[in-house]
Amino acid sequence: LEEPLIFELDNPGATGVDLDEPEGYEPKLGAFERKARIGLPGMSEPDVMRHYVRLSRKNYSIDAGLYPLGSCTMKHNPRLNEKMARLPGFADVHPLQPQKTVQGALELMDTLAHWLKELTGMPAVAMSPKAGAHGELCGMMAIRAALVARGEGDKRTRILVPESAHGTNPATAALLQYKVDAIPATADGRVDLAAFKAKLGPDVAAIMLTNPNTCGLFERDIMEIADAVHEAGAYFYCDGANFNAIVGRVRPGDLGVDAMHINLHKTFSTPHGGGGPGAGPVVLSEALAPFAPLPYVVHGADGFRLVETAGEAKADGSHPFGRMVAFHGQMGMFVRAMAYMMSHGSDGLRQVAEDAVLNANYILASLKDHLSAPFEGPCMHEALFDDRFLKGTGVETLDFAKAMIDEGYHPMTMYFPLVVHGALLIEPTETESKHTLDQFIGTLKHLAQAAKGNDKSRFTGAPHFAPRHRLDETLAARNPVLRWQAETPKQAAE
Amino acid sequence: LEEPLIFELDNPGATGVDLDEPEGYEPKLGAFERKARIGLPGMSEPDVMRHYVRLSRKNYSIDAGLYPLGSCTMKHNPRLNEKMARLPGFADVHPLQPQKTVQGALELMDTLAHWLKELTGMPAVAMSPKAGAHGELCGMMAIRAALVARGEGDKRTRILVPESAHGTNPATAALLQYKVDAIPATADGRVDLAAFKAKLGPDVAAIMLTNPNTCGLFERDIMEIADAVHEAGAYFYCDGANFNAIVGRVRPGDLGVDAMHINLHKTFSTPHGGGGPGAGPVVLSEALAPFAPLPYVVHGADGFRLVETAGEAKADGSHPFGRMVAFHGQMGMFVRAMAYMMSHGSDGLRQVAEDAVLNANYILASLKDHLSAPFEGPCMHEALFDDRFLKGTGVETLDFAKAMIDEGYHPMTMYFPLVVHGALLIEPTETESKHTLDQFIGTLKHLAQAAKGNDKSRFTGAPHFAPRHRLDETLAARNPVLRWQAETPKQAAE
Amino acid sequence: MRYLPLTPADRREMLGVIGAKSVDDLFRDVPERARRDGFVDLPRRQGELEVERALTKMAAKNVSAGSVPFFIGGGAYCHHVPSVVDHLIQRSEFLTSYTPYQPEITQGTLQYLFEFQTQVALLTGMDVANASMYDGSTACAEAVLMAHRVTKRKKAVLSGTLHPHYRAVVENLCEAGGDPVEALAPALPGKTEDIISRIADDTSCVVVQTPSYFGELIDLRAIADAAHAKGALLIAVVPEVVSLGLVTPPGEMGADVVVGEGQSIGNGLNFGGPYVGLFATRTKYVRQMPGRLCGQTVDAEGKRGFVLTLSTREQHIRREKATSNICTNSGLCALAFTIHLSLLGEDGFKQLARINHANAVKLGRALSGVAGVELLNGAFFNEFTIRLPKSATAVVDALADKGVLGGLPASRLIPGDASLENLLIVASTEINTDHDRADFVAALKEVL
Amino acid sequence: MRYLPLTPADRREMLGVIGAKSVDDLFRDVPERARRDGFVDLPRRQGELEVERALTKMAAKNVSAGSVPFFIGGGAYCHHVPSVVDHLIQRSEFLTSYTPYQPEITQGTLQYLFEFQTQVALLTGMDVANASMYDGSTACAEAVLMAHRVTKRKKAVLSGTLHPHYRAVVENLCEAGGDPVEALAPALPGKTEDIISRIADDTSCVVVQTPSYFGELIDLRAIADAAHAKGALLIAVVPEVVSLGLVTPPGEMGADVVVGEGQSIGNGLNFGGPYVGLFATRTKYVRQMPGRLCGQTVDAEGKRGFVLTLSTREQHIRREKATSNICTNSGLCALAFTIHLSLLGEDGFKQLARINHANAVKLGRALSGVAGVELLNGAFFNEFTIRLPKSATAVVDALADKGVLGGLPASRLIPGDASLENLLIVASTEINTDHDRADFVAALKEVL
Repeated sequence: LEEPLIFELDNPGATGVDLDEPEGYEPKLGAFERKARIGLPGMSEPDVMRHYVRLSRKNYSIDAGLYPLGSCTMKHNPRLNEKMARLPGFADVHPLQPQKTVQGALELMDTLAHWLKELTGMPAVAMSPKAGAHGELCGMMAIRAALVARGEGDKRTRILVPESAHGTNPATAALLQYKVDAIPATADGRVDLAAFKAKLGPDVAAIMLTNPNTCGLFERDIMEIADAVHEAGAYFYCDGANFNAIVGRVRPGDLGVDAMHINLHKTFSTPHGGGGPGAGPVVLSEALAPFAPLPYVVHGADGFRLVETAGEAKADGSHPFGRMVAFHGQMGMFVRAMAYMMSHGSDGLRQVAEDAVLNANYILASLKDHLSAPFEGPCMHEALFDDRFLKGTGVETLDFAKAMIDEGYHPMTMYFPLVVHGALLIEPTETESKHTLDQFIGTLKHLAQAAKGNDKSRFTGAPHFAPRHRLDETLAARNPVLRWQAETPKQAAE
Repeated sequence: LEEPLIFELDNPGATGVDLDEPEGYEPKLGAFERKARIGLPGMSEPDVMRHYVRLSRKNYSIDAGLYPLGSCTMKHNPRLNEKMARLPGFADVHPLQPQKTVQGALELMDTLAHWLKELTGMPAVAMSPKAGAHGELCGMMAIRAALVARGEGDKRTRILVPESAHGTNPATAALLQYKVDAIPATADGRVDLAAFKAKLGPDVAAIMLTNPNTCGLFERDIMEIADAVHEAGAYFYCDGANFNAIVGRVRPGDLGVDAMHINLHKTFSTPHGGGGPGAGPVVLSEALAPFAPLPYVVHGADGFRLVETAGEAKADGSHPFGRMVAFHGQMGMFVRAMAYMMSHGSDGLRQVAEDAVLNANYILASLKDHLSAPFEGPCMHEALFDDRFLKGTGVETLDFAKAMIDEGYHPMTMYFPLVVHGALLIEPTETESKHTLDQFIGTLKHLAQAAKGNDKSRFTGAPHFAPRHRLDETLAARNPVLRWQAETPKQAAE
Repeated sequence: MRYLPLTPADRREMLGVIGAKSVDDLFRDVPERARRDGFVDLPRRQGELEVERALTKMAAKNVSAGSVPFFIGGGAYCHHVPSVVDHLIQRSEFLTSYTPYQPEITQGTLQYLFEFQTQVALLTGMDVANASMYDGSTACAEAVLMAHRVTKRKKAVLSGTLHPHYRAVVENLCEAGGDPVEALAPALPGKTEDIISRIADDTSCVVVQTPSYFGELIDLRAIADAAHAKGALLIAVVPEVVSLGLVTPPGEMGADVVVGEGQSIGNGLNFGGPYVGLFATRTKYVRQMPGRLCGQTVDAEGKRGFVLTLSTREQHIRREKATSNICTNSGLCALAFTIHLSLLGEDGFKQLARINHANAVKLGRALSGVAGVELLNGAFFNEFTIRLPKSATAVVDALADKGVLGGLPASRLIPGDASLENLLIVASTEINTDHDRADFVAALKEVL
Repeated sequence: MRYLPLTPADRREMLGVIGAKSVDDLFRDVPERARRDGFVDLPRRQGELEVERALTKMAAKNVSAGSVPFFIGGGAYCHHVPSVVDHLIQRSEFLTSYTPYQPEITQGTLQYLFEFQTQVALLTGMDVANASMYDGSTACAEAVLMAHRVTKRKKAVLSGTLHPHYRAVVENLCEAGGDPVEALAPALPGKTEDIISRIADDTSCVVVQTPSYFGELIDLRAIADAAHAKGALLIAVVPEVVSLGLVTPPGEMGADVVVGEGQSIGNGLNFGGPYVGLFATRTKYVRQMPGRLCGQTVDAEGKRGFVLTLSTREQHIRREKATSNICTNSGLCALAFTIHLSLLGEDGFKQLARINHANAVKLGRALSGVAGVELLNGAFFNEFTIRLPKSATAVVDALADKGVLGGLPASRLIPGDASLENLLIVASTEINTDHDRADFVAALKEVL
């Protein structure tokens, strides 16, 4: 069934709220009264409910099936976290209340910070970034502030980034006006140590490295890289998107990392919500800690205190580089992540990494003879395949992935990382059972066989059984229709 | 996709809870320790979540579409009600706490009772019955107690019930060892007044009447019926399942009713939940009030008091006939119904009845020339059709109803009431918009046309697009398989 | 009004199609003298904020179990329900669907009912279970009526330590049919009740609860043998289903019917309802069972599916010949039960039972240590009875003033029996901590 | 562990398939000296009950807005969110889905984003909007960067009554790129700020907030004209989206970009996050916009459908040439916004705005009646500034002790300016009752 847009369901005069006319209304609006109709549709509560329930049913979700998107860490989202985030003491608290009335909120932030620091082996954490990319920006700003503080701000203008990096890495560096210099990869999918060293120099500000990397492999030379970076007077930024592979087992601080963002919505299970909100706290090394942005929480004799202004920070001996965001960060996500961490504990978190890695290796081992794997195992939490197994079949990575939809699965990450041709990157996470993995592996084997068996139409037209067939993305970009307008013909709103 | 049973998903050792071994465990179980394995499957939380989310997606629901089941009053279930019922002060209160610690709970019961009494124009209400049929039983027990009290318990052994009654009516009468005597209907779908009066006599204990009746019609002679019943020394039980048609506009007390149950899950929107829980408070006339069952709430000088024992009741001057249920009734449903009533208010509730009746008449008027209507309008909150329009098409009521599933609708009530051949009983309720009704009417017109146009296979095989095709109910009854067993072959658990 | 989609314009248009001048026209069959023109004498509509405020205020007048050291049982138990349960039962597709009369589009409901029936059968040690009853007390009364049908006898014999409310509900329903009930006087825990001597040739069933009203575990084996010898059925009542994780199920002790209250698993206290009644029996009695049954079958394509079955027992088909007048069940509460039990699994459920028992044993020991307090039970699960040196009602009242909800005075449900005056029935579950116990002991010392 | 499905048996079996002896084998690429054999120094796993207890205890140390007379604004507002909103955003299909990169199976997300974009465009009076930003402050900073791209200039001029946090975020992001920012000193409400004279040929944009930090409604028309005359853009900042139900939208006053904080609709206070940033602009700037965009298209069968579009602006395609490094947005908060606004509709949204304004006017009148208190604003929506006879910080502190959360001292976010010392910024929404106002006035009289 087609579901119209709310604007097409407009029933003027209907409403989903009951609000009384205010008594004794005497406006003090000056000349600013809005005159024209806004154009919002009228709908009753039952109509709104049904519209969004029906829309929801057009979505795939982790609660309904495996979501094997590499690099996205789509794991189970515990409902305890949701319940805790909705406690009035957390959800219904204003960021600018007097601090004595929010001691529990500050305690939570402080406790979460402690957990993040312990898990990463880092001495400081900036809590306020609102997402992974925002955390990257924060970490790189701290690096820049440190460079500026030692008078090398103008001198160090280059950032080294591996070819396989997430797009956010170069985009972040560019935002800060750095030049991005790509490091090539070796045949075994890792940073080319020699090439990297050759690129180091007095104009290098930092390296941005993902570890485990986006091929799902652990950078064996990471400590040597860190040492070389530090020796060259630069800093080591680590992209923490793949922290799920090592949490509780390996501490980035022990590897020589200076800054790393943590995606609470990946490693610590705050839900992705169709694209956010996320949260991206950044852990910082001793060298970068003084430059952490405002605000931050300190624990004094009379309770917790939020340091909100540069003046207060100065009194503490810090030199915050500025402010990333209004208020104090994604409290709602902090509560969820805290509930998740407390539930697992130090033992459970270590098990998370082990099971995530075990599940990925199980997939790699089970499928390497059916699909094609560019690199030898063991992998970490992701299993990477390329499109060699599709050679000559006329089926492309995209088709293969779309065919998975017809089998009831969300596709894996496609065409990323770029260093592999026609990449298929699978991240099962630790919250999938062996039973589920076996079914998934069976389906992929079956599809690989079908592709090799010349069953091409099954792939090129896929998906056949989804709410929509393939959508014309070119049309969308060429002639952008970004909002509903009364004039728009109601094309398919049957 | 097929979803296995939880027992087929068993992963021994997996668990969805984390419970520590108790310290210093010293059992005091005597000889009662359970030795054998119970046989419960082991599942992690993500696996349980996914299993039930997937199962849910095989269900139709009011939140996803019109649910036109006649006599069932499937209306919108506001989420405010759910939120209120989950307030710890209501949800996390034990029925046997000291009464001073539950004054708010007793206040809610008393307030709800007040609303029910005002809306029905009756002086008393028994709150404890757990469902409509349970309320019927309660009402009839009160009648019997009143008859016994005046020494006519053994003398009055007959109950008059119209042919069109809900099955619960005769079943309830039979439970109380009454003889059920059916009253015939007139050609216009109402109680045959003359036939009814002829059946009255000194052995009649009560009449059980539904009003509006199950044909969706108001019993025009109801006050004459009530007078005749009372004159004959009997009582008037009214089945309140259809109260939605008249709430706020007509008070059963004004019609001469002695007892009527109220389905909170119909009229007052507590959700049906796949078959319960419901709640069936019973309003009682002056004559029956003293016999109301235990417990009940009274409001004294020092707050609310729950009368729980016969001794206390006696001190109050009441003569409760007994107890329907442990504890005090469906508190969770009381809260939901209360939130619904307060939201509507006296004005909104009257509008409920008007819109429910308007919606049904709109359907009747729009479809009477396409389907066949056995009775002239106006109807009340339900529109009744029979199968004359299907004559000669080879399509039966059942096929027609099942074909609605393929159009995205839940079927209407079929083959009830029995007084009409191949009945199709449609109750839209007041929470459907004109837009939705127009679509629904269009679909029914279209289907009626298809049936008349010899498109038989569309109907006899229907549904074609549901999670299951027609199920073999005969097999299920002939060879009942009522539980999973380890030996059961996993037929379709592909 | 936010729940009513029709606008005045809609209403006018629809009246036009109908050919009516006004809505009043549609109500013309209502006798004139019963028509109300104005509104009933109740408050007008309120917005969500206002309703929420008023009800929140009412709720705040209650002391919630989770906010204090809490030890009340007596047929309803305070347990922790995992958050997944409440999330899932609120899914629109479960919450707002009707009884699954159209199996093609209600397989979700039907499959969980089938799972529920299997779980209940496993827990109780019986062959089959139905798809739930209103609660434990009505399940118990229905079991007695079923025993009447099976044995074609009319007289039930009830143990004196059956929950007094259950007894009242059984008596009420039996009296409705004119059937006699013989109920024994309560035997104190630790003392054996001589119920066997009451079983006679006209006895349809014996009803025995374990753990009893006083928390005592009861050996059913001899009673079952005696009942069977006389052609009567043994109905076992389990008020606390968590006990079945640790104690021998009635099915293994000869019970013919096991009924119980399932509230403890998946469902909150809710001031007494809604709860979920469990009903299990032997295969041979299936066609005499009350309530809804879900069965496995196949669809037209041969795929496994589930349907409501044996509905020829039910009122909507059989009318006055039905086995019961029951129409609604506790579907959503049964779902909560099924989900919670799935989360627990074999190991978790047993562990939960062990924790409950361990906490009760610890509490019993702690309270026994208070001067003048005597623990009466021989064997118990998570509830037991203590004798106090003074009126239990007064003690509970005084404890409540100190912020401890310290149990159920035995006399609250059985008034007028002097021997019960000083008895306090105390329950403990996984929610209780050492701290709770210490608070209870300290408060008790103060009020004694 | 309840979230981890693998059992020890599973793990053994899987290692066998992999051909590894142990899990340690799989971590062999980790340098030996970085491997940790034991656990990190943190507590062990806890059950749901224990976690819930610990966090509930922490939450109870905060004073929640709903529990007291509450009057704080300053960029986050306490509104009533209908229960439907929270129910719907918790639907598994919304909550646990990813960014809609596979449009065939994420039409649910894509369609609501399209609805959201349309709603934001309508509210702000602009042509197009994106699918949300992190919050209002980051939306504001991104708008400045966009103005830099559009005008190919580097210098932003910020109004002195822009929310100080927004100013800080803009400055931080601009400084990152080495771009200068000129920020004015705050003008008190009622006084006109001379921002027009600051607009020069190198000005990329002027950023003005309305209602301002002090709650004052600002006339944008002359500023827009002046900016356009110099080739600069006007960026309007709306911290309280509910104001758009009553006041002229910036789009009608000449703004080129409107950014705002959408928290007030559908989203709770959450101690500052997550919130939802609104970003709207003119069609001509679409390809310079930051953030995600959802567009309408057709599928292979010609049916209408929605996709993420113009992603050539985004980092995952453009890498270092992207318009922004943004990856995540506030999808779920945008959904909450869209649902709440759908419930309100045209009439409800306007009525909500009227109630907010009426309550603020009443409060302003009541507070002005207190001796020594002066209301400074000329025109305002639901927030205004009063001058107290003493330090606002001390007054707020004393009010909190009396159970009233009575506003934001202007100096908390702009420390060190003596002229702001005694200014208190006070907000009032639909949640405030006459009773709340009376409590506030009474408490204020006591503490002054």
